[in-house]
Amino acid sequence: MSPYISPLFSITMIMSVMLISSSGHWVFMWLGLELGTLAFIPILVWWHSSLEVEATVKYFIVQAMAAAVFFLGGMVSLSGDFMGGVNQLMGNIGDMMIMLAVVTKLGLAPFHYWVVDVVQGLNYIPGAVLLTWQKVPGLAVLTQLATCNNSSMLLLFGMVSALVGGLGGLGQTQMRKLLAFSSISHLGWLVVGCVAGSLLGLSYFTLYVVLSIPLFSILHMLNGGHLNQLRTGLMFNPLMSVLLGVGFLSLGGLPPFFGFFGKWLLLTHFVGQLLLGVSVVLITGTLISLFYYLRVSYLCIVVLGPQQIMSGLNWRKMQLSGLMSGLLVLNMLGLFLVGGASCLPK
Amino acid sequence: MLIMILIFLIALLGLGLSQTHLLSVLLCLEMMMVSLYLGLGMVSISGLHYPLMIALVLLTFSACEASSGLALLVLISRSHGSDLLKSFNLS
Amino acid sequence: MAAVGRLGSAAIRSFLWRRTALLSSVRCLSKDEMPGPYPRTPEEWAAAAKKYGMRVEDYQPYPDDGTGYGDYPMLPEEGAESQDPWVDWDDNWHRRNYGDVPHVHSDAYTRQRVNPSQKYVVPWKKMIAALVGFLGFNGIMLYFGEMYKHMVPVAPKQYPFNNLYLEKGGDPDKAPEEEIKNYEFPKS
Amino acid sequence: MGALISHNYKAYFGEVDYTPDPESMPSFDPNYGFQEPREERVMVATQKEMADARVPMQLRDYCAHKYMAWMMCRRDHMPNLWACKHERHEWDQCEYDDWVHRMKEWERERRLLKRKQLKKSLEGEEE
Amino acid sequence: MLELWGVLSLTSLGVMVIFLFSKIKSSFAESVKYAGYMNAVLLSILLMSDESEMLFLKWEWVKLGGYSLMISFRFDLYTCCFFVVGLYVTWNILMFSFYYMSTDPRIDLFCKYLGLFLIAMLLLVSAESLFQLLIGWEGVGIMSYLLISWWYARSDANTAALQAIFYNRVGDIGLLIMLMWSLVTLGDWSFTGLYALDFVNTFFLLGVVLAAAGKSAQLGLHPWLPAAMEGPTPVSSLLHSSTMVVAGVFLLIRFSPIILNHKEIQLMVFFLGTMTTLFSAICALAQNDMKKVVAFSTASQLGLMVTVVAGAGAPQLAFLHICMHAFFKAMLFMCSGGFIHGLQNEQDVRKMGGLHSAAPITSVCFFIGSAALMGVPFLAGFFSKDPIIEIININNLNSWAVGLVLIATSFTAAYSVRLLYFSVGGVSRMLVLQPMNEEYGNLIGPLQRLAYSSVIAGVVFIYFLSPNQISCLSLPLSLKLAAVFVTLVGGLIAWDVVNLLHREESVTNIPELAFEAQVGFYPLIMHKLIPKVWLNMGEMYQMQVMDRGWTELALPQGLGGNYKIMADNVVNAQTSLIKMYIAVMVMMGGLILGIMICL
Repeated sequence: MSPYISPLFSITMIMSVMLISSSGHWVFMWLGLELGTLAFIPILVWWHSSLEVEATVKYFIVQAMAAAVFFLGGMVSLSGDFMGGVNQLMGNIGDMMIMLAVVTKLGLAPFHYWVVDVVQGLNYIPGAVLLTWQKVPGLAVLTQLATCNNSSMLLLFGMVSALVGGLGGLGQTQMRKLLAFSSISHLGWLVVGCVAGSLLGLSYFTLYVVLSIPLFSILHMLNGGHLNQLRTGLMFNPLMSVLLGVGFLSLGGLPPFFGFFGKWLLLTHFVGQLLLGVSVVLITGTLISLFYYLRVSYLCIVVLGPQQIMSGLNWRKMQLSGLMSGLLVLNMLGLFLVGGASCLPK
Repeated sequence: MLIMILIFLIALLGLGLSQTHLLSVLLCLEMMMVSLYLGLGMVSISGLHYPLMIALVLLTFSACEASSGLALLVLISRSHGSDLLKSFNLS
Repeated sequence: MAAVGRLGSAAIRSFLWRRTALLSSVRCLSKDEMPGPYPRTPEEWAAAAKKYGMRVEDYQPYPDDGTGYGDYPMLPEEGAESQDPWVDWDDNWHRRNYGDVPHVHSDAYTRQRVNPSQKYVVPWKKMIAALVGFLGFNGIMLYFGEMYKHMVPVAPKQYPFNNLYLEKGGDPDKAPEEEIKNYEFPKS
Repeated sequence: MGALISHNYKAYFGEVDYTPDPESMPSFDPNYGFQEPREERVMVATQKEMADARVPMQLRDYCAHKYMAWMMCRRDHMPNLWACKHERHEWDQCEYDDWVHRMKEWERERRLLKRKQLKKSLEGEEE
Repeated sequence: MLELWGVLSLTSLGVMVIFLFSKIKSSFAESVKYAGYMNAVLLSILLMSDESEMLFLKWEWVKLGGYSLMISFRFDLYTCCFFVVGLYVTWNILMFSFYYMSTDPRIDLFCKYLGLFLIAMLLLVSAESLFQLLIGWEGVGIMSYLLISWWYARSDANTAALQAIFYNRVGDIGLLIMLMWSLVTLGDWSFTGLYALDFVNTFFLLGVVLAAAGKSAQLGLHPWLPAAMEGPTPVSSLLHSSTMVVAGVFLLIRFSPIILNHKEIQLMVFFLGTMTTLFSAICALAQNDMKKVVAFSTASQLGLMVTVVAGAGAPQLAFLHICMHAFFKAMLFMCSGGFIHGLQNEQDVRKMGGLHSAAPITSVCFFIGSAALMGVPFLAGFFSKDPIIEIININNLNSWAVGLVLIATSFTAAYSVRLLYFSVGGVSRMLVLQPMNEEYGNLIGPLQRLAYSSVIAGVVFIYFLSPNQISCLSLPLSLKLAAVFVTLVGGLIAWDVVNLLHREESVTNIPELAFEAQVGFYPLIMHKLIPKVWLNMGEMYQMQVMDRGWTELALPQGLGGNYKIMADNVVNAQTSLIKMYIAVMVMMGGLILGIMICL
């Protein structure tokens, strides 16, 4: 596909997000969601490889179904509001349907199956867009929907996704699947954060984006689809590999890094709002997920792969490394900011 | 209204349970969209008029969706050689 | 930034080279030399005894009570310090020969550390009895001594001003409870 | 030393009944058994004087004025302390007298206790 | 004027610290000497002056919230006297160590360690707040560790140093208890604040007792003191005379106004002191190592000091005994160091004998020191020990404790006489051709100086220091002579002990003497039997409960296995068939909606 057309799609995606966040009516939200999906599909099939096409088909089916359910939910609630003959129950069911549709679009836990397959089929850059930017519309809807009626359900989804994200990644050797599970786990935190306070969810989402974009970029550069391929990273491209390991540690939420402070920020608020059981489940899920983060970090930082005499450093890719290391250093420095923010009065 | 919801649900179940071809999946999606369109019409019959405008929007977007779905159908039959859903298991 | 990255990778790389050299010097026991599971049948018993170079009748593993020693033989508890120093040992410092099966706790039973087989002239029970007896006897006697105090045949010392009421921190506004007066003896 | 041992022996074995208890010592009326009322012991130094001279608490007894005099002498003749041997001796003598006084008090108490017990036993015999 | 005095005294300390960095090893010793002289002059000025006997120098150091940490020094009679005594003794010990350690390649460092040791002790003594006390206290502890393990290649020295630091750590817990308690309840660490309290906390006082017992090697925490003999002799000399061990007694003296208000704690300290003095005296009776006898005599004297602080309520006497003890104990150690050095590091008294002809000056000094230790009239020890015995005799105290103190005093004479008999007197039992020689200025000089002071220090101190407690001059003759009498009895006992020990068998083989020779079996039981019990128990729990239980069965195999099953379920759901996904999602959504409707 011609690269000159990509601005069209990206601008459309940005437009869709702006549409959603500025709209107050479900039809425009639906509109924004559809717009985002339709604009993203050409980007997904950029290289026309069979894996990509398959992933795009899966993504399309799920998103279209979710959009239809979304519209149905909206219509049900509309008719409930309007007709009044259908009782109040219908209105609740409409809200619920909308929520389920959005949850499906986001890929939260019981509806998460498509995320893993789609991410596995994609390259790292579209995958990163899928796991970060494409979440914004859904989250924008979700924050507006997180009313008292649905909040307990959302909390449940959040807990289940933290657990599923942790458990699913345990045996994974595919880097992209692992990242997908990691994103599911983080999404659990994020949704609970949205319920606890929309600003919390937003800040945690920002943190996740800041953490994962460099990771995806580095992985794109190292071109490691399998965990085994990371072992040689330390020899070929040591700085990048170490930064990758540190980034994964940060993603896992180990204390000196940025990721920990996001989780800490959320946890202080959860505990402040007496969401104790939820916090325990979230922490358990994260603890399980820490296993595979540590495994990746171990492969990146500690294990020295087989060496060849002639293999030197791959200096050609070092131009971008400045940016990446800058971002990761920013991660590390950001901990002061977040640490300070968590000390602010709530 | 309820009949419309029933049609939607049948389409949804058809989508989930008994499909072998991507084409029929697309057909089910189209059926869902059409049922929604019908539903909008019913709502507007009840005296509310702005859903009619929404119906236009819905129609436009369902057409877009259907066209991109068909494009994907072409792509996948070119890359996989068929449109059987069971063969979509490369990843 | 690129320069920083280059420097950083060079530093990490040099560190890694040194560490690989360190790691390669570690030697492990082979699989056959490691202790195996607890021998159940007589054949396993005999095989285990052979593995440790012992006769079957001498070989006695630790009881299988969960301590996890497996088939390691239960050797007599002898510290290196009480071994004969005049024997021509292969290893004179540790006082053991090549191929001797070491005790499970042989790292603790070296010279200058624990010696479980040390012989004492006075047995332990006597030692404890002596120490506890000394302390206990004196403690009991101190208790009795507190009952029967050392008695000096003099009256308590007399102090003026109501036994120094003010000086000992009494309340100046309140009078002492009873006025204490001390009297002379008449001169004979 | 031998005297002490004998005293201890008497206190706990020989004369248990009429050995005074040092904790509650003057248990009789001070003038009991005297023809004329006893004179009160004279304290020369005043409280303010002792406080100003910072006499240690244990030494603020009936010899405090002599102690203060000795201390004054010490201060005046500091390197040559032999000059104060007279004052020192006076203070020592006073403390010695105080000790004797304490012994006398003890003996008086002991004898009065013994007499009390004797009287009690005589009464018991009469009955 | 007195402020000037305090500042000058501290300045002398500062000059010492500066000379600590000097390359020339003798310059530090000289600085210690002149600091001692200067402090002596200052002390005499203090005694002559009519002004207050107490002086505080205070600077605000840190201000934390409402609490300000002060650097404050307390210069009263105790501090001043101790400065003089400590500096004088340390100067002599430094000179002695030039002789004793002359072949040591690191003698400069050694002298610096000794100097730091002294400075830490002087800081401790002049501290006015508990925090400064802590600095001095820990400084003394760490320097003792470094000095005892000076010959670190010897495992015995390492063990001894570790013992010292461990036992002192137990005592330090007491000091930390004091610090924490006073910070929490009082918000202040100064002594004046603590003295002004109108209530006394048992917890705080238990901390005081624990700290003092750990530092001063009272019974229960005593084994490090004889073990510390593994260090070089100058170290033992400094450790036992003017630094380290008297720190605990000094702490008790500082807190005696509080302790004497609390009957139970007072009784406890009294019993602790008496038991220590008796126990150490008994242990000293049968030791064959020359330095160990002296070490146990130190422990015994420390017990006596503690006894008199708490029992008789006369901290002044305890302080007097500290000063006197510093002189003759330093000299005793230096004499034994001279003997040991001359006999090619032979410490066993059974292999000495007849040294009076080989080393006459050292022998004479040894005799003077022992006599002063025994309390022979009109030597230094007499002037402090005799009042102690008397004041214990004329108070209505625990009769058994009084008896114990008297017995221990007689034992002092017994082991001193025995030591003298074995080393100085009798026939020579040493190896032939020992190059025994005492013609070293650095050996003879310090010995003579300390010998003179051992003779006259008592008179001088009694002469110049005003009495703060009831004079004991007015006693019956029998009581007056009690101390001398028991000393004589002890000396007679010594002959018997000598006869008993003068056999060919090893002392440990005589069962009735094993208790004494094996130091009451205390180190054996405490360092071998009890750790063995604990280690066996630890092995059982570590092997069975931890290794095989928690870290294997429960967590990796139990919990980990469960997680594996769950992870398998989650991953097996990823069939990669979009039809299945949609079916599951639709059913899940229907289920959730159904639940919502039913609810």
